[in-house]
Amino acid sequence: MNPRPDNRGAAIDLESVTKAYGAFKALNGVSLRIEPGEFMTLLGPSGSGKTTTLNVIAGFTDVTSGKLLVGAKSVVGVPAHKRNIGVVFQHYALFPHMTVGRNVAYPLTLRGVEQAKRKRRVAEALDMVKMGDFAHRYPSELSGGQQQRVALARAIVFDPSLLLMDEPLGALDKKLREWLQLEIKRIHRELGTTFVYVTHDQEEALVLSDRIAVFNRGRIEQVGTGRQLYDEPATLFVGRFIGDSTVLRGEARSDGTSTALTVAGETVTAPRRIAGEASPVMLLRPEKLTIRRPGKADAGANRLSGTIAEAIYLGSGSKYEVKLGDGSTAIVRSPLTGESFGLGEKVELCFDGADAKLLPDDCTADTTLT
Amino acid sequence: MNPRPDNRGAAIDLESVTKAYGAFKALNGVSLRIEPGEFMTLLGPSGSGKTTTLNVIAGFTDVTSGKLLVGAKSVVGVPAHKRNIGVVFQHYALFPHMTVGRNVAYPLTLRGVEQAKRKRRVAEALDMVKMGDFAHRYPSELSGGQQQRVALARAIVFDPSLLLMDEPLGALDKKLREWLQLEIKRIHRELGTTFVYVTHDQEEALVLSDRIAVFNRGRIEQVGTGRQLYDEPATLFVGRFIGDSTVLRGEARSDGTSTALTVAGETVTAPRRIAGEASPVMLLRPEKLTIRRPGKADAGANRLSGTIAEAIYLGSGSKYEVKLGDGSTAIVRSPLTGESFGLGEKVELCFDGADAKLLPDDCTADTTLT
Amino acid sequence: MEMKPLTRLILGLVCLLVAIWLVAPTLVVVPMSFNVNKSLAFPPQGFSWQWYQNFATNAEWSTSFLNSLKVASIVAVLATVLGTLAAFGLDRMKARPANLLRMLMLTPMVVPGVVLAIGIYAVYLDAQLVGTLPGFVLAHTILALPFVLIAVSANLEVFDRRLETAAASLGAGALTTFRTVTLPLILPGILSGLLFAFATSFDEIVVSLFITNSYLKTLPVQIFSSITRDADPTVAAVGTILLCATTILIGGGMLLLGRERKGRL
Amino acid sequence: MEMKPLTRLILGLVCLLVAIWLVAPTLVVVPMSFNVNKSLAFPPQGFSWQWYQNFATNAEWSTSFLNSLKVASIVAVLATVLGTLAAFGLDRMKARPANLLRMLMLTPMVVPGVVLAIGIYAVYLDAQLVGTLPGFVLAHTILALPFVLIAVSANLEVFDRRLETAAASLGAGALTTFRTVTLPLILPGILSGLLFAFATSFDEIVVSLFITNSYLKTLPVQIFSSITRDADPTVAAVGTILLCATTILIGGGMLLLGRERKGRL
Repeated sequence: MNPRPDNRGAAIDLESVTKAYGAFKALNGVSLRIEPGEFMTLLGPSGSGKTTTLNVIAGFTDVTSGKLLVGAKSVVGVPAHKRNIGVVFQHYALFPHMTVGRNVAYPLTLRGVEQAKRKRRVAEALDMVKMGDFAHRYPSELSGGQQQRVALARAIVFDPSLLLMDEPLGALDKKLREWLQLEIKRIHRELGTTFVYVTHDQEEALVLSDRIAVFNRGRIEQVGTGRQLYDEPATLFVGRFIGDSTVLRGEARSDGTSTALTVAGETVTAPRRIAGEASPVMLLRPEKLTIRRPGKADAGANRLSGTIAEAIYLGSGSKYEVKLGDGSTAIVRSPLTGESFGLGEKVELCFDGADAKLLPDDCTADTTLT
Repeated sequence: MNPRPDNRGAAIDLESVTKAYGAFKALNGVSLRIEPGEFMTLLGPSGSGKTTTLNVIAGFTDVTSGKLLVGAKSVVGVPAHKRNIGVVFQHYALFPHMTVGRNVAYPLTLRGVEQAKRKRRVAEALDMVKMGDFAHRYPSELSGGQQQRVALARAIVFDPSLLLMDEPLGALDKKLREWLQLEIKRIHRELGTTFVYVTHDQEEALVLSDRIAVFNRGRIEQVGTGRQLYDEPATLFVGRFIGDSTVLRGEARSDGTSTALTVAGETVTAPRRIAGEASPVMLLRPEKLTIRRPGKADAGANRLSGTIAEAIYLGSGSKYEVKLGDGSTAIVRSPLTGESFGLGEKVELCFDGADAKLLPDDCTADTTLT
Repeated sequence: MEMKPLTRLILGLVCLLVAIWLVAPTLVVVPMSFNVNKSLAFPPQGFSWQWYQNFATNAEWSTSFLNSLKVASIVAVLATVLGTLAAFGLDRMKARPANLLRMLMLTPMVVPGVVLAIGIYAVYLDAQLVGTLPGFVLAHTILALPFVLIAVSANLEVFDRRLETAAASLGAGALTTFRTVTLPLILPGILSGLLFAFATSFDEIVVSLFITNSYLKTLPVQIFSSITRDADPTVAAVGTILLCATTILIGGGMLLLGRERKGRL
Repeated sequence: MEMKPLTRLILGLVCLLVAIWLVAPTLVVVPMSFNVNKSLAFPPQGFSWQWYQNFATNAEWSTSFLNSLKVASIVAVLATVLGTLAAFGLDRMKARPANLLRMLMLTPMVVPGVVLAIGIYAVYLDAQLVGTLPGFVLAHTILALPFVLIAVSANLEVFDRRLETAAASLGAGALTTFRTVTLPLILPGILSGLLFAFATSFDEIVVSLFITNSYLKTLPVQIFSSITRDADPTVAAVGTILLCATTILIGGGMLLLGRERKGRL
């Protein structure tokens, strides 16, 4: 990272922030420290509290209890228009009666910046989002991606030390989204401002963020880098929400150092145990599983027998869905160089017990599809 | 595949089909053979002619010239309601004033199927899409995914030998889309009917199809399995549309057996040449490129020097964007076990000349983003 | 972003006062119709049904009531049939001529009543339609038809024509598609147009005042002649009846137009 | 799915005939105003400006024209101010009371003109407002205010309140936000409400006929008294003027409401 030294981002501290609507708690004791200049993503399903957190930081929503510090100063009770925080909305929110140039100049006009300086800074901001040629257009003449870039320019032109983005790419199609993700990464590097980004798309979170806070039902389940969340999920919810995963459930027995799980008559072991009473499940990443034809396995490794239920060619590799003895489905990714298997073929799944994460079971982690 | 023997799908033949609107040719000499029971996907950007092709097969649009055979019989001039082809639309198109059950019974009622048999077949069709419990609901009481499943049941209940689907999952969110893709694959296997599926999403096409026809500006650029299109694209457009790719452009020299390309002063060679006058470009898949620190390369291999412009952690691996000497960007996927590189680091990209596809240049293949 | 409480309070009060002011003159009519004295003065004295009895027994009143009923019934049917056909035609036409024709058909709603009345009166003088049933029917249909057009068009606009394509793919020909898909879905619009058309004719007074004569009077015309003669509270009784009928008709029409079209008909 | 050509043709013809029928009585008025003979018979004879001259010189006509102008101007301002405030209040209110109040405020559009006229007449008898300027203004405002409410509400409905949130995030307080974002975006609705209100009052006849007397007549009332006296083509000239004025006002209002709000104001 290469931050502009004159404009380091602000740190943010949320301490036990709760926001209640009657009996419903949209936020239930959220604590989070965001470092100056960090790119922090708030990730979670809809209704998990991620947008409420953003609204609390922006000042659009009051907190019911808890502390909120921006740059070490409490901002509880400070109205939104006095917080000096840039916000980018999913719906662009450009003023339709003003040109692109006047939209971007708006926050500077409010701050009484003199005309020559205003002009220069508007041009700089538009150049940064590559919209320098569009200053005289009206928002309705621009595509969605262009409008969002203008909205971004408007949110950074007054040099806020903190930029909030609420699913800014949610309304755009996939190719454009991927390209703008890289643009946002670049702008974050060039500005050095603290970015707080809300999304429900785990891939987007992985691409963009320094760290990710995973929200679920008004609480933060885990905060960490993408790699930490993928490799060491703290809860089953995080493990299932980030990336593909296979969850093994069965009768569990633990001794001092290892845990054995019996899935439909076959027993697998992991060299660890979890604390507490909860019945443990094993979570496995698709790369950690290998498929082979039955009978060839060596005695020591963990194996489970199953049937190929779906084989999907993905260009860069293949993905298999394997139906296990207890009816659950395992997901395996295998490189193109490996063997290939046909639908309905009986196979064995092998994995190293050390690659299995032991987590307490949580039936709400499986999202229902309708 | 396990087709029901009493209901094999119909074959479809399009021969030089052209559809002109004034001077604009929506279809410009499209020829395509679809085998009985095949899952064929028509893939392409919007306006490429894929939906027009589907409308021509369904009978919603007349052809300007060319032949169209369904099950070896010409259907040119046959109105849509006499073709006996099932169609699933992106917008569901359920009748809002009828219950789910009456919607699905509609094509049977029109065909004078007697009540007892009608009831049984409606129940079967709804069971197949897992909507058996919803027969008495109205469409407005269902979610988008449920409505589309009902629409699917309605399109298969009268046993058409051909099912057309026009971006049926386009209006649904990602998780649901992925799940319904697998449901559609299952139903295709169970029915044995010919499926023709229109989409602009290359991943969806790879997941679903037996074969894919890639459309571009009213023509078919290539027909083949997903693997053929990924590994052996016939044109630069196909190579760029399916999967990630790096395109090397430069001064080319060919001798009888190999082609050398000079990119910003560095020369790479591929042991092949292309016919004709067109200036060749090299297309490389992200898995075929390896990154390493400069100076360690052995003399023989192809190398290009560049700078890491973006490093993206993807859970199952990492993706690097490397800025090359001529300003273009190479995309490299590397497994998590490999070395990692920092932003701005000088690196070398190596590849085996045999992995580079030589294709004629086509500047329209780069989609512009706005 | 919420408003300050004081701003909210003031705006709320303005709303309430305006609403009372706008409704008051309508509601004043009801108590007056039960007045004991033969006077239109407000507030009324006592309670009596006598003016309703007068309405029922006095030949002048009951004839004009029957006239209004007859005219409005014919107008409702005529306007609904023609208006529905026109709405269909406009829906399936190219956008440019359709917009022009639609504008022309809506003129009777925009043109001042007096201007329309002058024109109709002038034509009727020659055609000897003044004071005749066909005269009233033709004139009122001009005023009622735009309402049918609007109601049916509103329904056609939300009607998803892609449903017709879907029906074709399922095996339905053009006529079957119309009968099983299109008609059931736009029926609420047609029915509400019928109610609006009836109410429009039943309440019409401006044009009626110009083309009336002693042989044929509608109810609103009779009210006007009565009030210019003396302050007979029978007009209040008739007004109350008109008010109730209109409320039921227009209310029903609105309900039909606005209802979710998910249920069966 | 296209219709059969014959069906299209028949529907197209119906549309055309209906359109002609609905527009004809309005357009008849214009040629009649240039008639040479003192007769309202159609078709008119020759060409002359005499009835326009009569309108300009005859005190009875010009006084009533000035009266209409005076009443309509005051009504337009009053209805616009109150209607805009009310529309704002309803927009920022909870849905349930807002819907109730909105329904109440729209009653004057639905209630039959005669019923409203009876109510207003009865109240004015006591309050001695019959034939007075305040009487006309108050009565016409009742009829004009719903139009302002509808125009401004339509604009507020498409106004994206999230823009106010965005303005706040950029540093604008409540008043600045209203001045720089909200007001410019709903101004077209307010202006079109103003035009509708003016047109409504200027064209009003039913209530005016009830509350008029020989001291104060508006233009439409004068037309009615004139036509019941003799067939003076001056009414056609006045009708033409009313028609043009209304077309301009309502057309302008529609344009303002419908225009894309992308350009500057």
